Amino acid sequence: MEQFLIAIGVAILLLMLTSLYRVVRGPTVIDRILGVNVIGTKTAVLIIIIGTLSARVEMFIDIALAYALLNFITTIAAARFYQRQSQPVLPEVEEAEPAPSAPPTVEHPKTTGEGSHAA
Amino acid sequence: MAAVVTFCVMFAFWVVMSGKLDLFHLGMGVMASALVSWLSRDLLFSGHTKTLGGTLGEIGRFLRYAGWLFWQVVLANVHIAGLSLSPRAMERIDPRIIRFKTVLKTDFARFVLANSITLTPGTVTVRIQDDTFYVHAINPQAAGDLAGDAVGGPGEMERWVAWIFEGGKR
Amino acid sequence: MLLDLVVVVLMVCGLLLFLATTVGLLRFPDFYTRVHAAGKGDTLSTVLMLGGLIIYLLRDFNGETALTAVKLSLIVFFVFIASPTATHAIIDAGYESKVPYWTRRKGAGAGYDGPERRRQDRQI
Amino acid sequence: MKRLTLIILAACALIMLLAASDLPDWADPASPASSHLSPGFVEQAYEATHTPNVVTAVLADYRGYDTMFETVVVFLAALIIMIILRRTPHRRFCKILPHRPQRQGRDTVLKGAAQLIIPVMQVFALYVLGHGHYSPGGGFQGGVIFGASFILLALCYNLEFTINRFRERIVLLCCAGGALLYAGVGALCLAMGWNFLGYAALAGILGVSEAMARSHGILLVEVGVGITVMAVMVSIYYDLASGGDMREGL
Repeated sequence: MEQFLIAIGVAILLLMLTSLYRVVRGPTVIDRILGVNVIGTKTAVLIIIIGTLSARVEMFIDIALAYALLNFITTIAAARFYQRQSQPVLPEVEEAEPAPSAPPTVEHPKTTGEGSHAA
Repeated sequence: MAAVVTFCVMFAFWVVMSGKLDLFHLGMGVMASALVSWLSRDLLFSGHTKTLGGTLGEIGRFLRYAGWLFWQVVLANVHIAGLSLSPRAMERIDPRIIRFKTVLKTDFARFVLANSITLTPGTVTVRIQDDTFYVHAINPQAAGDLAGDAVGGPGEMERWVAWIFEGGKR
Repeated sequence: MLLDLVVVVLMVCGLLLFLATTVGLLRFPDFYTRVHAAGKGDTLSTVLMLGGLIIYLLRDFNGETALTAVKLSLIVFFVFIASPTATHAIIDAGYESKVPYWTRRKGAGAGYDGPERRRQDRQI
Repeated sequence: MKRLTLIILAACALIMLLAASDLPDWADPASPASSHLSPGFVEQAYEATHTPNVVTAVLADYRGYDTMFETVVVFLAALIIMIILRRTPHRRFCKILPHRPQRQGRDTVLKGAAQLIIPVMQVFALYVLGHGHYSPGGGFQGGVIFGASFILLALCYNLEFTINRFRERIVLLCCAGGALLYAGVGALCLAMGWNFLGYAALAGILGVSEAMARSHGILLVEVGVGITVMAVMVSIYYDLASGGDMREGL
């Protein structure tokens, strides 16, 4: 049974290495984030398998849970950061002295393209 | 009231995690749960107005829904695995983004619906703008399952969620 | 013995689903369809593998392993909330920043595939 | 330039690998560390400190000075990032301009998940902090998870919501307070006539045996570390996510 668990762990590791292709080559940054997320989720499973092999699961569960939580937060933060970086920065709204000409209008970036059509 | 329930849930979680039942650790657990239920008093049950009985009914209905949802998750995984391992995958996918308005009122019900859509075959929730859902469907069948007969009418899943949280008919 | 068989079946099913996830991640044409592969396969394969480990632990049943099994099922519960949410966050960010979109249709309505989008992607 | 950097780095790595080849092997029973130092700690630590996890005993008791100054380094990192990035004067510490408008009504899913996950995550962080004596964990890990829960709150709601709930003034007070708690425990031991950070001095105050007092002293110190690390995480996030003006986060 132990050999079986080791084999499963090695197989997960190999598949994670394969997913790394998407992280290295992903045409857009968000593809890379997606690949990292997949690898991170599987790392939590791998940690627990290692814990089972070394017969200290109750210790490794804490590590796995902390890892899963931080991986979740990392993914959301990276996605948010990418989203903000890829949008044009809003001009600062000045509220100081009134300008002699018309006040500058703040232009909001267009957020939705029409990529949708009804099924 | 919400703070008390939060405290009980948090303390139960602490006991399960800790597994030590001596006075010192239980005391630490009481302090930790009290601190968290004060810090996050408006998080776990925010916008929740039901009575205790209503909440229990909600949980019971949700468990029945969870059984159905788990079966859908299995179907979804078989579907996507078949799709990505099939040699003719490129011919079998025809992605599109569909849009529909939901009848659900509360944010939490919308959250449950959105995550259910993400977990079920062939669809991923892309965006929620107020009551409008944008859903990416990998092929037209998946889109049809979601939206029912007419686009805009509630699909099967939406009826389930409405039944859980708003007592509608299933 | 029977329990061992159940463990093997569960773990191998999880591994197969993860294999399908990886293959989908590598060969699907655009970002959105890759999210489908990654988001769905991740959830059930994690759950199946953890389920297999829970049964493996519970073979020698006592109070301690029961508690460990409860903790592991908490991770399963967490995965069910977190995985679709993370999937949604990623695809929302991609849609918002107009990542190119693969579709069967040609011409008008073919989604975000403009040259200016490509240039921006390289900048980040 | 990039190539030159790579060459220098590769050379440094080579030198370090050469140096590392002279170190004793992993888990070599004949190495000085394993033959003199470790057995002493492994054999005595439990009787002396009532702490099953030897790593925690070494970290917070035998090498208490080291950990205290690590905490101070973390605190300094937060201060320096604030000095570099923070842009507005002090009177605006608590006043925030509204969040960028186009995300209104868009965060339903993230908010729902945050509602469910954040309280559980905070209890988990406190559990990790409190059970450093038995399992891997302690002040640094618990503090990081607790701080991350506030970062999740800021990501899923918005920065304004988080700052209103956990103001910058309180964050900075926590940063300093945690380090002060650590040093204060040490100073209390000094005042009782023992060495600095000799927790056995607390036995008289707490009314327990000396070994138990060392165990409780370790816990107190870990709480101090946890508070500092948590507040430092939040403070760094506030500064980095908003570019220093506390107006809008990610």
